[in-house]
Amino acid sequence: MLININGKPEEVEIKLNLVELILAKGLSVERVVIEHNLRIVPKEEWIDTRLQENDKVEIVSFVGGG
Amino acid sequence: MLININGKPEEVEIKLNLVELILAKGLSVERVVIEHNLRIVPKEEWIDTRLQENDKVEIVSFVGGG
Amino acid sequence: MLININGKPEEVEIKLNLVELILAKGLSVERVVIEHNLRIVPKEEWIDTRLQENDKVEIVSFVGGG
Amino acid sequence: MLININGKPEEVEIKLNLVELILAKGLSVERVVIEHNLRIVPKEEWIDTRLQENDKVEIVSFVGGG
Amino acid sequence: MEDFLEIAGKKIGNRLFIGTGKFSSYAIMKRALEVAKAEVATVALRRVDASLKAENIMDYIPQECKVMINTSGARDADEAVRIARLAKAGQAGNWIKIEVIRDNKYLLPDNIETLKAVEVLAKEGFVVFPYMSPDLSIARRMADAGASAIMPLGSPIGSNRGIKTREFIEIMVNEINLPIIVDAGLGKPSEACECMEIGCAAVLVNTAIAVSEDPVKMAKAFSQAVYAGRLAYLSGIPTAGKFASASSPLTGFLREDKPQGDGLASDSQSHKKS
Amino acid sequence: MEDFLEIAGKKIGNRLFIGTGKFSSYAIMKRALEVAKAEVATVALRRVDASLKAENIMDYIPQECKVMINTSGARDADEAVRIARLAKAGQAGNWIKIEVIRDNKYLLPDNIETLKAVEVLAKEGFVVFPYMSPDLSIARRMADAGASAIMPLGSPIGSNRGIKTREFIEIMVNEINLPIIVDAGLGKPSEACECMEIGCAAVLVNTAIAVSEDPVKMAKAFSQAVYAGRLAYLSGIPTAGKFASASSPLTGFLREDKPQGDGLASDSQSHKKS
Amino acid sequence: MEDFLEIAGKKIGNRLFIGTGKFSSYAIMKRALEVAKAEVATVALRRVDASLKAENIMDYIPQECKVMINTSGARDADEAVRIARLAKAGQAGNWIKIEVIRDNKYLLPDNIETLKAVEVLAKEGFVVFPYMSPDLSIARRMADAGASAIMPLGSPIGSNRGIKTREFIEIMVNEINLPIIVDAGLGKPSEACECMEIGCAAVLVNTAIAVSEDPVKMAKAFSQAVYAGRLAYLSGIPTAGKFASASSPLTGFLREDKPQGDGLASDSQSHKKS
Amino acid sequence: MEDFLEIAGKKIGNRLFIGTGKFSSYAIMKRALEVAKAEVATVALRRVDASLKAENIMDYIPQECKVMINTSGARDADEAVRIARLAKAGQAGNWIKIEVIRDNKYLLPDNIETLKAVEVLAKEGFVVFPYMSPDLSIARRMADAGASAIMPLGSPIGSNRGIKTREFIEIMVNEINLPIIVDAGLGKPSEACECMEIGCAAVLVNTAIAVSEDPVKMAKAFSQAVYAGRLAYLSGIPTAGKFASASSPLTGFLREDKPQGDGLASDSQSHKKS
Repeated sequence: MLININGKPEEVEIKLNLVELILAKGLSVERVVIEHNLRIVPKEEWIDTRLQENDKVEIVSFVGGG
Repeated sequence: MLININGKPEEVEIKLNLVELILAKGLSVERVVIEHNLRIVPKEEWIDTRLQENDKVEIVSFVGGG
Repeated sequence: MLININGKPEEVEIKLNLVELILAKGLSVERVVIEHNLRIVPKEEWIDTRLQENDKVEIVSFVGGG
Repeated sequence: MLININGKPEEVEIKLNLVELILAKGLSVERVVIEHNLRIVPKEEWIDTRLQENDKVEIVSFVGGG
Repeated sequence: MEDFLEIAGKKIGNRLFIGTGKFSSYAIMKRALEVAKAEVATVALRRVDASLKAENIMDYIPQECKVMINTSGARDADEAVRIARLAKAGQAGNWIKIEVIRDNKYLLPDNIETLKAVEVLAKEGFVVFPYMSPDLSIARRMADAGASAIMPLGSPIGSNRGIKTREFIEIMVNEINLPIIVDAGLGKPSEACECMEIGCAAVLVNTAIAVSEDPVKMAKAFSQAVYAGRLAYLSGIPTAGKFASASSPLTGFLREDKPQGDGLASDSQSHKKS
Repeated sequence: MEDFLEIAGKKIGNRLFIGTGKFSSYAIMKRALEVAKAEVATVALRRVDASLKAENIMDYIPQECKVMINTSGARDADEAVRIARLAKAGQAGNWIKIEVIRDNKYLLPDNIETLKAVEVLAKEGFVVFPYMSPDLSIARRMADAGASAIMPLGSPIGSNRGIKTREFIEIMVNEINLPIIVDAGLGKPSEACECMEIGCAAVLVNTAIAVSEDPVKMAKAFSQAVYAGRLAYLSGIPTAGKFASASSPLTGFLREDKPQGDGLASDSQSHKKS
Repeated sequence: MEDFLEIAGKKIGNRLFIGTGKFSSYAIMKRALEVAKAEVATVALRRVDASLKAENIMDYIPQECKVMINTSGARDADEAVRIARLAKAGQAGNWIKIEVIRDNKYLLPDNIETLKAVEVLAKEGFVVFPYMSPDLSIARRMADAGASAIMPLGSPIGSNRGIKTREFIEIMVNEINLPIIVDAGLGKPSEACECMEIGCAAVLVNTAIAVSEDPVKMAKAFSQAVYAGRLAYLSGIPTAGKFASASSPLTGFLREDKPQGDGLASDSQSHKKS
Repeated sequence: MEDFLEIAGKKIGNRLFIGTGKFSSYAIMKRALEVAKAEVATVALRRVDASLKAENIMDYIPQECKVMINTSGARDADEAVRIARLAKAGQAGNWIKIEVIRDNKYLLPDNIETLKAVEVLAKEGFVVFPYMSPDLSIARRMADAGASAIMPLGSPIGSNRGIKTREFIEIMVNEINLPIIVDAGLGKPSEACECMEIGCAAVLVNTAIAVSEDPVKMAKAFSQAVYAGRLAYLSGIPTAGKFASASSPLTGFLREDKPQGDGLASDSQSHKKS
């Protein structure tokens, strides 16, 4: 299933939920924020949020900046 | 008849036209521009433009400025 | 006897020594330095230094300065 | 005969006078000034001024400067 | 030398624009414009005041001098537009310096209302010169909206403080493809000259000329200085260096060679830090 | 306008003095002097170098331009005196810029040796122009010793850094009863203009003209700027203020009166600090 | 001394805000924040990059240090709003530095889009700090729109050029009833100190600390300088004068009286211009 | 951090030297010295005035604070030498700031007489600190004559005008192998900080502290600022650049890719000059 993550197309397993997505990418659940189809998803909803073909996902985190 | 000239109420003769107004005020027709009730009046229409009670008239001219 | 103290003529008792001069002027022996006829006089010599007519004495001390 | 010209030793003919020196060096008489053994030599004396062994000669002229 | 600033088809040779306010008389103002050979002069528009002098300022502007009406007094875009239209009706042409000010103390322009006025007036065919606080981003929008030139301020109007916005004016000169004309605050010819050296297309000066002891001479001084700065810009200004660089030759010195260790080099060496 | 700088009986109209070093050719230098209408030019003296061009620089100095020989290369008073005497013997006249430098990096003058040379040369009848680090106390001694003018530096020779000594040059202008001529470091016409505005009698420029891309045009630019600065000085420069001061009239605005509490005044009030 | 800057209920003692970008490691950044005793630090938000270090910057911000998220990367108001909301969802709190930039070369902010973002975010309850080009008129609108402080730039981000906008920042300090925090361009502690002396409420520094040879020591230097400037502002800074004013007493000099006409007074007199 | 300025065997940690003139009382002066933790303070010497306060200033100088006597009032080298010898006889130690002034208006030092006094006093074993107009050449002679440090002025005494001689002080810092201590004219902590950033060894401040509204707080402010400037100097100050340099990362932006020709790059392109 093809979805768009951080501006790039990516092939993922069908019906992946957001927690699974983060773990699959080797990221830490604690330090990222997810926007799913332009809607920010609260962490408690991640497990119930399943991805669909062509979904747009943004995964962001904090970095040094001035 | 009371009209408003340059922001101040002023008593003028009834049915005065704009040329008469300018001359009555001792001004030079050549160097002023008239706005009558927020509409700029071309000089050729002045003679046919008669003032009504409560009209607003702006008479402006050029001065030194930076 | 007339001597010159700090640039001004002043009448003092004959044969005054420097300690007596300082005390007579109500000054503190500890905080002043004396130059007698252009020679700086060490404190231990004050008592033996007697003034003569027309001597020049400078009595200086420290003050705030930048 | 060895003389010193402008800080450098130079071999010249014996009893050369200053006019001859300048011409020998391909210089223009008009545009140079000569100091001979630290004395400035007026142009009219050049022809009578004969160089001796070890003389010091400075030949200078004007150049652009700020 | 052919060097013109061309705006809306007019070729302008003299890059000193002069404001006509504050002169002690129109006659002196006229003389200043003439002596400076000004080609652009700003004029304001006001309600007539019957008690004031009957002279018409337009009679004192030399023929060859283009008039630019400012919208001084306007506190928002609507008022500026209204003034511009009245000026045009008054045969003053369509060159408008847009000046929208809500601040009474520093007379700093309102960039947002100014931009709105640019949008309206440029569409109506006016040749618009927005007077603004230096701001690259809004200047770009002014350009997109149809401004014919940008007039950033050097310092507050009439303050004579010079070009306190230099860094940002330089950026505008480099980035905006319109003439940059420094307006307001220039107090001395050297400051006007400096504006031209950094590549401004022109400067507008009023107070420093009008209130000097000899306005006619001062107008000439500014005019010469602006020309000098323009010439320098066109001549290629060498950059400044940290160290000195001799202007006279470094060889051929008339001096006795001194034994080593005794001369200048070692001397100064001994004072250098290790 | 009659405005001359008079030194040793010579009336000088153009207050830009030009140094002749570093030009790519004497022909270009000549053209620069001509176009700038220079009335004083500095020249150096060096040991002849047979390998160099046979041209005589004196042939390239316009007739009406006074030559001033500098003592560049001198490291002490004796060497400066020697150069001055040679220059005079070479028919270069008796105007001497005394330049004594022991510092190779910043080319800063040695005020004490310079003062000694002034004492000797003034007595011998030379018209001496000491080049010096700005120092009021030593400038006073230069005056007492017979200097005809004082030439403080603006910044290191050839650095093009401008007038970094401004405060002290202003003090010298106010306190010394001799012409103050800023020499060295001026990199742009605006800086030369500024020197004149603060009351300097003249400036001497070399590097900034000679090494620009177009030395002839740049010479003209400096000349115009110096003239502009002088004019401004004579016209009475208004002082700078902290606040703005409108250049257009503050009455007669074309605007509707707004109900109180709704207008600008209260608006801006609400942002002012209590 | 009790001297706090209070914003949105938080009392801030240290008026040096530190940006966390460009440090060679988070460990060094942490040490700099600690040594400077920073109480506010800015942080950015970016798409995760799996290839990068797994460290969480938030673990390196000291507990007592308030985090302010910047919207760097935003090119318009919508993007800034989006970043602010994501930051809040990421538990980074609601302090947002609004930074909207469309200019890649000078990184100058877009004041108009920034103002739009202020309007939206202030209504949503964010504590907003707009980063802007100094402009009094737009700063007033920022205040009306609910900004908690105004962050005018000193010079372009990371340029280390100092406070090139000084005149306009002083005007903002005087006219806007919000804390003025100079952000961007400060390259040296003396410049940060100067900002505080003219009455700014705080400064934000990043590049000058992060890229110095010893960022920890430099953070301390800036912190001390900001404190010094604040103290000076509170102590009443004497104004500068034109002339000298002796710091040692002017009486009681130890000197022989000299006959008139021979002393200093007449000496210096003789050099004064008539 | 171990960072001492060592002069004549004394290790000085606090590089702010404080002058004791002009304070409203010795008690306030003492408090200022204490709060600033001053380690060097200057004091003057005058003829006693029986009518004045009987307090001894020496009782108000903290124990750990080294006293340096200035020769204020001296108009030539002889008078300065006389004052120095009297000070020594008065148990004030042998640290002498040589100050020789003949100019009453700007209080500018006489470098030549000062140099003579340095020669005499250094031979007599005094630790001498000549106060001078910035002049590299004479400073070198001061060093050769045995000065322990050089004290160039920033601007006229008590003028609070700051460091108007910056270029020349930087040159002295680079070229003279002695501590350079800026004395006179510093009006604000930021200026003292700047002196330290360019490598000065210390600064001496009097008027700006003594005449501020709160001298004790101001003394602390200067002390902190001097320390900050020294820290910055030791940390390696990054140089200023012409352009901006982002402090937040330039990758990982949260934004939709826009079709080419529509984005920022081309936008800004369209405004760039061809």
